[in-house]
Amino acid sequence: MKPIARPVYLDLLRIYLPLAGWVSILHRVSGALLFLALPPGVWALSLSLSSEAGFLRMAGWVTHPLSKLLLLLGVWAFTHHLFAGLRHLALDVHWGTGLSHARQSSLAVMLATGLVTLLAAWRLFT
Amino acid sequence: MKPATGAHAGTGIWLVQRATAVVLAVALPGLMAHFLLALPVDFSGWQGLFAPLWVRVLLLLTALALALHAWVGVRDIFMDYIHFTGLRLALYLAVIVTLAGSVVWLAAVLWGSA
Amino acid sequence: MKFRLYRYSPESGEKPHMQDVELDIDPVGKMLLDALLAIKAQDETLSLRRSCREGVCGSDAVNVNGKNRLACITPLGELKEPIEVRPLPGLPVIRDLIVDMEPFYRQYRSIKPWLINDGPEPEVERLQSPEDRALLDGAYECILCACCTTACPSFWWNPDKFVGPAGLLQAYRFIADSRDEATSARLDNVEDPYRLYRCHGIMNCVDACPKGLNPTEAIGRIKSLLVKRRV
Amino acid sequence: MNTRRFDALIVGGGGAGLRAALQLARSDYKVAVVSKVFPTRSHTVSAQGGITAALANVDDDRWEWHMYDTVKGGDWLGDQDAIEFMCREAASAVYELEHMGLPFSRLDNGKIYQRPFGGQSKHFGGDQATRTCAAADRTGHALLHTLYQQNIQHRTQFFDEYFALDLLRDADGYCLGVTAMSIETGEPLLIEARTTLLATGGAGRVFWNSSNAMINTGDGLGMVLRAGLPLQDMEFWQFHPTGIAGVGCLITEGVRGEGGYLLNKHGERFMERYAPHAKDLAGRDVVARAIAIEIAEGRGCGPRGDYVDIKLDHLGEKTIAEKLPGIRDLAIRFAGVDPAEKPIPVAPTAHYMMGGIPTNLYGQVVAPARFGPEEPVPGLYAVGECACVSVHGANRLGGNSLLDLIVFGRAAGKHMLEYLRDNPYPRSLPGNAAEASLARLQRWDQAGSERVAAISDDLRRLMQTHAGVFRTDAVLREGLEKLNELEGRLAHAGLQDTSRVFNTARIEALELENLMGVARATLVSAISRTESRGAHTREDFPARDDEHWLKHTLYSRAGDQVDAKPVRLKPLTVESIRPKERVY
Repeated sequence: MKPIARPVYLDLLRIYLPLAGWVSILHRVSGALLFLALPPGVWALSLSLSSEAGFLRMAGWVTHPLSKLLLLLGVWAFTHHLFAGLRHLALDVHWGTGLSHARQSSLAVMLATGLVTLLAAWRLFT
Repeated sequence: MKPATGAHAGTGIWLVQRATAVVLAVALPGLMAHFLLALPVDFSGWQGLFAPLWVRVLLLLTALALALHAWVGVRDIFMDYIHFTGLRLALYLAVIVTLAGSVVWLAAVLWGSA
Repeated sequence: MKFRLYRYSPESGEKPHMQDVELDIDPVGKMLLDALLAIKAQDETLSLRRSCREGVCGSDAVNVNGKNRLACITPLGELKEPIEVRPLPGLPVIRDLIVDMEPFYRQYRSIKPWLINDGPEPEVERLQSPEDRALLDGAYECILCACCTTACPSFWWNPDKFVGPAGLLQAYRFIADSRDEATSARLDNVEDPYRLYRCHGIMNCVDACPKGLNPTEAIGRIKSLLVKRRV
Repeated sequence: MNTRRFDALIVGGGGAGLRAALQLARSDYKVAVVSKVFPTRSHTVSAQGGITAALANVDDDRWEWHMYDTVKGGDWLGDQDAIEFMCREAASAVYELEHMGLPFSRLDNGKIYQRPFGGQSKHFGGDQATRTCAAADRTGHALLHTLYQQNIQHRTQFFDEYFALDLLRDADGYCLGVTAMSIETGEPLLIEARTTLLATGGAGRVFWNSSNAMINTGDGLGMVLRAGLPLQDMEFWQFHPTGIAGVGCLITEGVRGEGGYLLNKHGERFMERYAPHAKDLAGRDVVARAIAIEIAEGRGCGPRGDYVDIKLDHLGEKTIAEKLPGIRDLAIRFAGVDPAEKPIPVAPTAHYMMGGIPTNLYGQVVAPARFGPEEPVPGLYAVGECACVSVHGANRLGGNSLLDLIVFGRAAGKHMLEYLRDNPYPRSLPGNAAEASLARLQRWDQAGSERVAAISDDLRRLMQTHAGVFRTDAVLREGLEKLNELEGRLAHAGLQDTSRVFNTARIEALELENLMGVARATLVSAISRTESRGAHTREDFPARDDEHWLKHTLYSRAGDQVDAKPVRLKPLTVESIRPKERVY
């Protein structure tokens, strides 16, 4: 009398994700974003280096609030990926692998990323 | 079911990810400083920033490291979430094409514009 | 106190649902298991596993307000109401709070969790220095409750391929044992993009372990040994 | 009805069952283990302090001294041939566990760490010995996991979460397997085996205040009683002196072994009055009675004066972290005190059943039959807490329980191999063999006015009040009358939940039936024994009476009959240890 299909409880919105888990999933999200930004990035570079006109068009776009927002997202993604990545490298050499240290380093990554992103926002929008 | 023994693989690529991470962690902030400190510039100034050979070589090497790093990372994402082998392989191919294409494109841009 | 309990009975034909329960209980000095058993005394259709009720047998792991915990050592007073109790995430639910642990056990068995030493057995004990024995601390105490493994996203996505934190911790327990001679074979057994390298250092396992063990640390040690072996 | 066939069947996945299963699995025979919980959830996992064997790693030691201590600890009720066997086999059985990978704590010279435990002496009653081998304070956990691991290596067939119902026997009395029920599906299953071993553990859950896991419901004892076989020495229940007050979780004797001691509300180290020599490391029954007296005479601690304190902060943080980490955990969780700073409140808690299914030292179940009281029931074995070999006599020494499991688990496994060689062909099962079991299962499909949970609670309270540390004829008889009432209520009990899949209510009902049998056996046996010996303390018969009571009781369900059989005072190879007054 094997029940056919058993339900699986996996409600990601209800399951608690510790801070280290947030750092980790955001590391993945930011990495994916950076990957997706790669071809547009090369394209933008190629445009800006192609001619005076292309450069000016680029420079014009960059001042648009929407692209500033995209830029800010890029700053966040890069910073988070960098800091979280450094944290992972430390864990790989067995630094700060204890639970309390891991929590502290996660908090540090989040705070540092937030700070850099805020600075970038201030620089971009004022 | 997969037999419960390892494929004797995975360590190499894991190491590649770590090694490229170290390279990127050093090179990317350096390169960014190089460009951002010079901003804002006009077109010729902008072009000038890319003129030195070492900048272009460094950029290209960093891009290579980035491509390898991204390959491992994106592959990990697909291994985690995409369980249909055919689709996963197709996505792998797309990622490889994207990354290789981007690097080649970048090389063309850098050397074409010089 | 207010509770919300995950209820599912395969015989009812209904989908899983949450049941609101009010229980008159003084939380002082009581554990969540006491409350669940009190609820069961009122409504015996509520099913859960339990045995030692002191946190050493690993039967009563459940998801409480989002966290995987052992009901018997979770103080009732600490929990925010309504106390939501659900089965462990990512494993098939047999009924109510009872999950099918077989995917978890299968991974445990896959790491060959027994000491391998084909040398002649001495008449007395094999000697082991206190320092070598200390390497097992934090690795042998696992109670197989599955709190860690079912808190691990990598296990959720690949339960049939990823050994999971508990299994890898056990693998390390034998790798670290100075009496075990199969280190190389054990490393071979886990060196795999899925079996070992699905661990991304998320560390949910460390947060979840009710015994305060650190599977991530053990997995890191395994990776270091693999790297050392390669270079 | 589904049927599975094996050469050997083990009922129970704790230390004893797994040790026996391993012996069989290493041979070519097909062996199955039926366990109502996943094996590592068995109660062996809770054992803390250690396993006693005279390895002499720390201090001079000999198995003969261990034997003396065990005989004395059991107040001369233990069978000396079995005790000699256990103490002599102890070292090799422990070394074997070490070879299997058990992570024992170590001494600086790399040998197995040993700690002093209660009731241990050198030179036959001399100075304190240091004899209990330990893996920190998680020895049972380490042992159980090691044995389970060995069994998976040797491909033992496990029936996890199957509840054993009844023994299958033929007209000649041969045991041919058991009926069981898959807890997951509710389906009955017939498991045929040429030889069957019961390793179902204790029944401490028959008491309100108990150190035991919730699964310790005497299922094997119920099966044996229903098969018309007797239980031995069921009046002897050990109350562990140091359970966390109000909770029951154990604070290992190892705490006192490492140097902890008990205090009453005046801060007095009262054990010095009760056991001037051994003090806090006297036999468990002695310490438990002392605590009970301190509490009864108003010297207990706390607002209600219902516990005493055990102090260990003077051992220092390092010793506690290295040797007693689990205890610290338990104390913080359940008593809210960090033992590195403050004493832990403790009180006696029902802990261990010295009695059980009578066996000889090969683990064969014995029963009075045509030729005498010690006739083996063919094909049927029992080991561990459910069995009564009897090595613990009237009171078990700490550290001897894990030893009992592995020594007699191994011995039974070996003997079962011989039995299989001598009985190569399966006997045929009578057609109606499973009928009684099926009827018992179906009985719980009927509606009823009484609730199982309520009867269970009343039973535990009854036993706590009427069969506790101190007993009298009147109290016991009143308990028996109340038990009769409870049995009447049980007949009218029904389940609200009649589902099949993982119906734990049904399992609890079946467990209650087993506990009822255990309670009856305990009360009736306790009424019959008109003396005080070991853990059985009769206020109306305060003295030990060797003239009339140097014998085991044998309780049979039919007519609540209590028979007696002599204690085997003659060891195998050494001289008998003659009874004398037991002082510590």
